[in-house]
Amino acid sequence: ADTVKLGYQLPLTGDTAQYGQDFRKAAEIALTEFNAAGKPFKVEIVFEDSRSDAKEGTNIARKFVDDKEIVGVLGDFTSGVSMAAAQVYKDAGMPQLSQTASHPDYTKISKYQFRNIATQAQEGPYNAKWMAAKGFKNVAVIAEQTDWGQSVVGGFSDAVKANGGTVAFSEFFNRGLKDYRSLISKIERAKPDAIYTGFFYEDGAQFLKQLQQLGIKTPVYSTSAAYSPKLIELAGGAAEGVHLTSNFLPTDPSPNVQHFVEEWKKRSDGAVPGQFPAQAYDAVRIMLAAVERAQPSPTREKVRDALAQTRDFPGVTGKTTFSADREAEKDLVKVEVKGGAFVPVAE
Amino acid sequence: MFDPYYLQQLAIGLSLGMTYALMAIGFTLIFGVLNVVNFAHGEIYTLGAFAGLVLISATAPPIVAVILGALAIGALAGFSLERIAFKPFRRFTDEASLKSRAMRESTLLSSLAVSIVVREALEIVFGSQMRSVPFDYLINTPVRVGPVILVTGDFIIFGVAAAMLIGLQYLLTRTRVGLAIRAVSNNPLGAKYVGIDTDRTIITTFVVGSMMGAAAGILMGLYYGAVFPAMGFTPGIKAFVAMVMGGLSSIPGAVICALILGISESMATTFVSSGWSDMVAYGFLILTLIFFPNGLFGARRERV
Amino acid sequence: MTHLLEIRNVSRRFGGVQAVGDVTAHVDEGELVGLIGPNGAGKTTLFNLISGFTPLSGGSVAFAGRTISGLKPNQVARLGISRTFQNLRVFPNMSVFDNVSVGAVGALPQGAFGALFGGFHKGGRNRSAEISRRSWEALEAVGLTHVAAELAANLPYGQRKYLEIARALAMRPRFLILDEPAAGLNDTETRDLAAFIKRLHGQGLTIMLVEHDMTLVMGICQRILVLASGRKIADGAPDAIRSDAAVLEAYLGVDE
Amino acid sequence: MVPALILLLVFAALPALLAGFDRGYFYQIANLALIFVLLSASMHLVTGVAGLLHLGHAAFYGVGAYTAALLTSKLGLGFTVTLPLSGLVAALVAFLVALPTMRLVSIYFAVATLAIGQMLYLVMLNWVDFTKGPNGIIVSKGFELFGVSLSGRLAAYYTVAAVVTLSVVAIGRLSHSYYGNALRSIREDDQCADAMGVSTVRLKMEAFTLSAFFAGVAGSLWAHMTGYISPGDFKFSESILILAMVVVGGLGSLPGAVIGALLLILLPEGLRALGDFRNIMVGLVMFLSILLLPKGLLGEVSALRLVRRQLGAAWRNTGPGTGKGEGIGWR
Amino acid sequence: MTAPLLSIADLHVAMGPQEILHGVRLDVPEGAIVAVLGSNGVGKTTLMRTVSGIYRARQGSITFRGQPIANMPAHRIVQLGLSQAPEGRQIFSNMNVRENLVLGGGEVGLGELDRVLAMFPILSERLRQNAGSLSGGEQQMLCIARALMRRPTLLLLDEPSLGLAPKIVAQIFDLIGRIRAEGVSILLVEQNARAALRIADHAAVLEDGRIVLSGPADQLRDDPRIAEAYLGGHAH
Ligand SMILES: Nc1ncnc2c1ncn2[C@@H]1O[C@H](COP(=O)(O)OP(=O)(O)OP(=O)(O)O)[C@@H](O)[C@H]1O
Ligand SMILES: Nc1ncnc2c1ncn2[C@@H]1O[C@H](COP(=O)(O)OP(=O)(O)OP(=O)(O)O)[C@@H](O)[C@H]1O
Ligand SMILES: [Mg+2]
Ligand SMILES: [Mg+2]
Repeated sequence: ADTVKLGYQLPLTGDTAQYGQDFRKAAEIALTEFNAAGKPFKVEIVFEDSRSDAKEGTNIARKFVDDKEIVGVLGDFTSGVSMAAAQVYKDAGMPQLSQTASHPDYTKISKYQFRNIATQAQEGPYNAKWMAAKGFKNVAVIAEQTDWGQSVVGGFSDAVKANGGTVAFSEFFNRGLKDYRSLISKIERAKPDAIYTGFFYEDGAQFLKQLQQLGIKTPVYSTSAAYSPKLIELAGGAAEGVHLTSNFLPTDPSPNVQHFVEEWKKRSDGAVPGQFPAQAYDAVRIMLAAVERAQPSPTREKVRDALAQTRDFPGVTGKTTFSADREAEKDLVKVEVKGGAFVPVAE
Repeated sequence: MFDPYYLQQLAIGLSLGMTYALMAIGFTLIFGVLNVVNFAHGEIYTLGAFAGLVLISATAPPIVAVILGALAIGALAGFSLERIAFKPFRRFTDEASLKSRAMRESTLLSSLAVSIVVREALEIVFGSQMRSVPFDYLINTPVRVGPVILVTGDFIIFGVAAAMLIGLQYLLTRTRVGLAIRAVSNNPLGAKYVGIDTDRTIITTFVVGSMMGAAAGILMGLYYGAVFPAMGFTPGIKAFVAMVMGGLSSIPGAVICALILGISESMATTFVSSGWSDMVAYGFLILTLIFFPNGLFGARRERV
Repeated sequence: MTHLLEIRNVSRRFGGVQAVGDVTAHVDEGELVGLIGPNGAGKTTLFNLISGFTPLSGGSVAFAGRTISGLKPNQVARLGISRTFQNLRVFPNMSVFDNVSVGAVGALPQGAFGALFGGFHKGGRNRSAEISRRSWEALEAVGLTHVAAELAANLPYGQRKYLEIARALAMRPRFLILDEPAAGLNDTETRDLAAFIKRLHGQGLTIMLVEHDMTLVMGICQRILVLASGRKIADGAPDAIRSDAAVLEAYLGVDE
Repeated sequence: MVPALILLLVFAALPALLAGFDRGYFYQIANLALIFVLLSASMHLVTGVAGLLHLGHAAFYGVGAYTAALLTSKLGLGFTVTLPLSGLVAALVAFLVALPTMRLVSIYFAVATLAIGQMLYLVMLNWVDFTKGPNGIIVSKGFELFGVSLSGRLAAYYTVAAVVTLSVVAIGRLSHSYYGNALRSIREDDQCADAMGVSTVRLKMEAFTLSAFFAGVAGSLWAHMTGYISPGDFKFSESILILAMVVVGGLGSLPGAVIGALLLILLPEGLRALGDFRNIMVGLVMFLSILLLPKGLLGEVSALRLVRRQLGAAWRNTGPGTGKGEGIGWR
Repeated sequence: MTAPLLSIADLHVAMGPQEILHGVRLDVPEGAIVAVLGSNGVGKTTLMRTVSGIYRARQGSITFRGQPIANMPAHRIVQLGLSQAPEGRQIFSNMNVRENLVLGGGEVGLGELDRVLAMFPILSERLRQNAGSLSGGEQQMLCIARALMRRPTLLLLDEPSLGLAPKIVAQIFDLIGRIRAEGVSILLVEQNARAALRIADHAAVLEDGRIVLSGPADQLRDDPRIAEAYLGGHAH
């Protein structure tokens, strides 16, 4: 075909619009590059706003499914909406690749669901090992009360215990909580060696600032979800010394990363991209590569099969391979905030 | 001796309660005292915060100027809000309309609609992500009081809230304007008969209440260091709950209930868990209403 | 013989105000009793005490041999006491017919079930028909059938007064209490109202009414109770009351 | 009955229109709109008819959806069973929370419903062992009737339409009967209604419970339709959305509630072309509609006028003198 | 002859599509009591409300002390010295009696408080009580007292005797006479036509939104049509 259509459902308005807007920007970068590369066909992406609302998410899913020209779909942002939409894609045989959906059951819905994100089954043990290596035996863990937060606590706690450590404290907070001081005091009372946290940058910044206010020096570890320059912007000095994992480093000298970072900066007043836009950028490129492999006449089924065959895709978030159960296996890097920047830690 | 841990939690609860109280004061003035259903107060709060932020990033003025700027925007926003979403519904004088439930609730929807438009517009202009406030402006330097750690902002918020409370209480009970506000809220038609300019009284109340809302917004922005379009939502609900729990028209009542809410949340976090803390706060509200069906400080219903 | 309504040593305080103090009185089946007294004497309060709106501070009220103090207004109403209000309370955004039907519903067992499945089983159908019949009857009694579909808010004042009475009548009460039914009516209208109340009474309804219009009270009441400052100061036939010194002094004024 | 028949006709004929486009999207929106028609109609009973501001309706919708989802995922039950059970469980929960709170009036009632709604939401979110919390639940079964699958596009539509029509007709019967009048009298003047023998507390409780029942039914429809539910679907903002539907359409009018729901579901979809501006437009349309028609698109009064004009003759003919006066007043 | 204090000419008032007053003309001379009679629903209250600026006039003019006041905002009219004790009392039920009176005084202040309280002694016993908890008659007194607080030039009374005991009614009419003696003009709507005609200088009869009869009060008192319609049948 001359033009291949893809759908992208994402929150462009509403409380989570900041993420959706970033995804669209990343997708546009990827798409412009792809179409400029002189391929024999062009790809078009239809963006639809889901507001992180399952109602709208399923509506969009039906809309995409109706459009016979659409051969693959990206998104949604939250697991809830992705899962609801996935029910539609499952029945319609539409490949769906989410850049962020972290629900453990998401890829189990059908063979059409893929994701480009390190799961907590991978990230939790990785961090647990890291902390154990640092000698933190007695740790506290908190996470937002979402499906993702649940998997953060689950994946991490099991690994800690397996490593012979103890989880001294474990609790969930409601996303968007403003005041963590009560929770922090409570954590401190359990006297942990370190705190492992499952939050996005907004909640993270508040948490770190209030930790500093209360004069607490317990080391903090976190996941790649908090990896955003906004974390440092919002938390300032309070972010200093936070340890986290990531699979994207804007400082990585490799050309594709630098190219992405440059393009991003051009479109964002010089801001540096964080983890999520990078995941979205890679997700789009993985999808585009699959479409290309499904040429000359890509169908939904062919695109799905092509996606499933993704091996060692060289993205800005490292090499991506889809396992048999359509999970991305990612290489993680350790990062620490030092001098107001994310700095890789070699250990 | 008493475990300082509980003292600390109590202090945190109080400080949280003060932040709710700050919002509740302006909210109660418009919704409770003036008795108009206003769902857009949260957006005024947000506008105040953004006004302050814009001012800071544009000219980096002294903090007092920032607050004055927010107050000015609050006044303007309150004025426009009243003009757009409330005044049009006072054009009806026929009896069926005056006594119609639908008419009375129409400002619920008009203010809701205005709040949607304002929030969406803010999102389009500023994006929906959190914006950081430059660190020099933050009011979160830790202060140690005995075994308890607070921040400077707690004292500033306490001072501002106390000033607002006392000022409003004085205004409402000691001045002609306050009397007029209460008269308009009690019986708008009667107010016309005694020569009160009802339109002006309502606008004045909106302006004053919105200025307080905007001041609350910028203070909270400086306190937490983050400003974003949806920031008014949660405090709005808390202020609403505090207002009703306090008995609707009593501003001190709303403040006390805001403090109760804050403390019950921090105590719930302490003894139960953070996730369930709102549950305790709402449970407390229901309990209060069972025993005080008109709120803690509410007037009894009129006689039959 | 027991009285239909027995008020024994009833009192009610509001803070420092003794609105009703130690009043004992009774109304017999079939009587038409007037209750008069200066403003603030406690007449409305006494009505509120009877109909359950205000809890008693002391004493007791019995209706048809049964103590009713402590019951909720709707329970009292269902026992057969229905009332109107001093300051007109119709349901403004409901049609005249619907207003009246509320009275009829009030007197019958209420439940969603009947209304929902009313069309399908006999009990429900009958209930609906019964309510409709009672409502029409009441409307007819006051002569408002021609405005049945009108919104109550659109009625002129005089018709609203009758509407309120019709609503009370739709309950098929045994005992009707009217709080200033003639207020705001001119002499001619008051005369019609008096005739109407008399007619109701003639049909066997027991009525007690508060009124400041002496022509009406003296003209139709068989017996008159007088309250002043919350206490009963007189109880007797109109002629006796008219010349009672205490009543003249407290209420009527010297020349009238 | 006339409006019910019209409703039925519209709902039945709609697919004929949709079939022409052959788009699942339209069916999806039609189903979603119908579910919200039911939600707003059920809230109409409490807020429009009985005049009590209900700020926690979405929670009962959630209770219904969770009942359906849990029964399906834990016990393997199908739609035929979960549909009534969802309604009943939601009604039961409503009844229990209503016991202590229904004495409240006006805004105190509203804030109590807000608190109830939030508490139920917190239970869905935080009681992870039972509700799976934020993980949500996959509802593996679609619509069926006694084992016969109805999950095809058209069958699903007719299932939803049938359930919604029946429920709306039932709500219509309730609100246009003497029962509805008793509820209305609570809205107009509850103390006076009390004096007329209307037991206000009991009726409020019934109306609240009934509306929760229908919200629960709507929840079951949603659960089986999407196949996945999570607490986020039943947040406070959904309650506000439903409230807005009832108010836009005209507080107190059932057709208004239906139209309000259709408008607020279809409008955001219809405005997709506007991109990021579409929600501003939704707000503006809401604002203009209430500004120009402050009693709602089909307010109580205008609705009454409409009925009266249509049935004007019937009114007069059914007077007591005409011999067929029985059973009128509410058709 | 001097110009009347209040002059209403060709006044049309409508509520929605329905016109209620169709061209009313009425004058209140300086220092006079003018009574408006009429059965229920003919538009007396509508007339009073329009004069006070609560309702808009669709057509016609209202002049007060030579100044046109039709469609002037209600509060300005009150400030010109025209107060009303309206139908339905419109007191502030959640505020106490004293606050009600203070509001009545407006910018003029509390100068009249003692004098007004002397007219209604029962109110001075209840200064701290919520107005809503007063008895019906007490509320009516409060309503009149509130209107007097401003020392108006023209006082509008809409059924002032409503709900008052006969003794107080007599006092009220007495009071109206005394107020007039102090130079206040009064426009009076009253169902108690007999008493109204006794104290009024002029009277007008409103029917279906039109003045159908008007003239000096003593003439009207003897008019058989009045007797038939408003005085309970028998001529005076
Ligand atoms: N809730 C209350 N709080 C305080 N005082 C009250 C309350 N209710 C009534 N009163 C007082 O009790 C007294 C009796 O009032 P009530 O209304 O019974 O008088 P009434 O005889 O009906 O007078 P009227 O003829 O003027 O209607 C009044 O002086 C009133 O002020
Ligand atoms: N606000 C209003 N809305 C609708 N109709 C009104 C309104 N005010 C008055 N009307 C109508 O106008 C007509 C005249 O009413 P108005 O109150 O002026 O009569 P009135 O002469 O004062 O009667 P009353 O003796 O009962 O006080 C009535 O039919 C009334 O229904
Ligand atoms: Mg009374
Ligand atoms: Mg009148």
